[in-house]
Amino acid sequence: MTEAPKKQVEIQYFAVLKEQSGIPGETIQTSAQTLRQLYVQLKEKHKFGLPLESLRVAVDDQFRSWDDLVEDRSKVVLIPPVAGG
Amino acid sequence: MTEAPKKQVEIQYFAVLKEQSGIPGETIQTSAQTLRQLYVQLKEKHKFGLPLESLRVAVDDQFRSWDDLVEDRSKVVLIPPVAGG
Amino acid sequence: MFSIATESLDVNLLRLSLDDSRAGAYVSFEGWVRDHNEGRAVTRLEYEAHQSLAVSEAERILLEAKDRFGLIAFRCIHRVGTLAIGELAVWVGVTAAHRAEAFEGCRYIIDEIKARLPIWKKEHYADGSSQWVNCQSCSSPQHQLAAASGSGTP
Amino acid sequence: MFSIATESLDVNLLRLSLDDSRAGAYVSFEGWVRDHNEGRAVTRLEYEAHQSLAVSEAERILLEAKDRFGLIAFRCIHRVGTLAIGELAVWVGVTAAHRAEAFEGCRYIIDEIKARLPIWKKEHYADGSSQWVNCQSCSSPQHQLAAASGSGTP
Repeated sequence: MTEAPKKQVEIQYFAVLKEQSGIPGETIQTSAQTLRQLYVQLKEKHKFGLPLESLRVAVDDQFRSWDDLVEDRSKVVLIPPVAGG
Repeated sequence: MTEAPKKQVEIQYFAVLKEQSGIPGETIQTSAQTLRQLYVQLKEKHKFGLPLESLRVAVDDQFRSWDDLVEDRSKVVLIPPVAGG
Repeated sequence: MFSIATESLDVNLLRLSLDDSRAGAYVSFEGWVRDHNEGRAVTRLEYEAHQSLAVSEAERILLEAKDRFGLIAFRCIHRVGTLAIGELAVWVGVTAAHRAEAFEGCRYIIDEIKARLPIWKKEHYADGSSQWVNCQSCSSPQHQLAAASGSGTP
Repeated sequence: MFSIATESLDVNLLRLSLDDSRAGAYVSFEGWVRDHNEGRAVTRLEYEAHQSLAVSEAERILLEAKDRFGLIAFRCIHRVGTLAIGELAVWVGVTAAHRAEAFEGCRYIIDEIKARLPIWKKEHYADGSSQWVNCQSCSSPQHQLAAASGSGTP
């Protein structure tokens, strides 16, 4: 099995994820194939407490499934539990 | 059976009853014993179309039963079907 | 808590009067005079009320709503007189800690106000005729006879 | 239809924007910052939103409500930033021909707004601490370890 080619992804962090990472976002090179794998890497890197099940994810302003593939030069938003109103 | 003593009652008419009687109210002498009998008399006198079942009645600012007795010098309000709001 | 108004209402003042730092939810209902009812074009409404009976019954309704839904603040105002299309006929405002209670309390109040208050509404139609609402059986016997020969329900 | 505001809202202007002669019922909901939550004294709130995602999801919600309840007009505004006790955090206003649709439509909108929009709320408490709402499991593993030795649910 060969190493997957790296993709460039822009991540945005909100609320508790912004606090825990200490940054509003970052642009990274990743070998993650799915959004699920991407979150596992970011969780490890920033010591995020949130399990994946409690998050939603959006790519380029559309809500997406964790099994969707990571696309090169996409904008990924990690969405912790919401509480509007 | 002797004739019941007459009582003096002030009647107030609203909405359709005011239109059909042509007056906002009147003070009458009545031999009616119950409020039910009183309405039967007034219905006859003013040719009211409304059956008693579709009306409510109040005496001295309290909702009352049609079987309640007519009291001397009381104020009776006949309440046709309501439609607030 | 409840009042009957002969002039147009200042909704903003009414809303501000319910201000409370314990309240997390505010729900208001307004009844507006609309330009049609049951397929007929309406040009204006006329409201008539029995003032003292309406006030005492409305205050009973508001206290029932307070008890059932734990409302923090609540208020209701009903207009009387002639109202044009678009005018505000009735206003209900409530607050509660949470939204479920506020919605249910506000709905309870307007439902009961409409069903129980001695207030009457006459619709005036574009064709020049008029009718007391909810009063299909109100016409005098002569009128009922005339109506029975038509197609409408008596 | 939906917008995010960084300044306080003029409810009166919002309400007037829904004016329509076909409408017989207007229902509005306001979420106010209250001075307590789950037994703790709250001093202020902080709201954060993902602007573009929140707007597109809210417009979906509003159109769902329009279709389901036959609303005539509808609008929603959500505040972001730091809000003091008593301030207006979210406003929803709808109109319909009749009151049942207006109440149900307004309730649907605020329920879905709260559940689906990428908006986050941080509560600041009188004791100086703070917490992201609905985020009991948000703390990092070290914090979870600390919490597990206490009495609170993780």
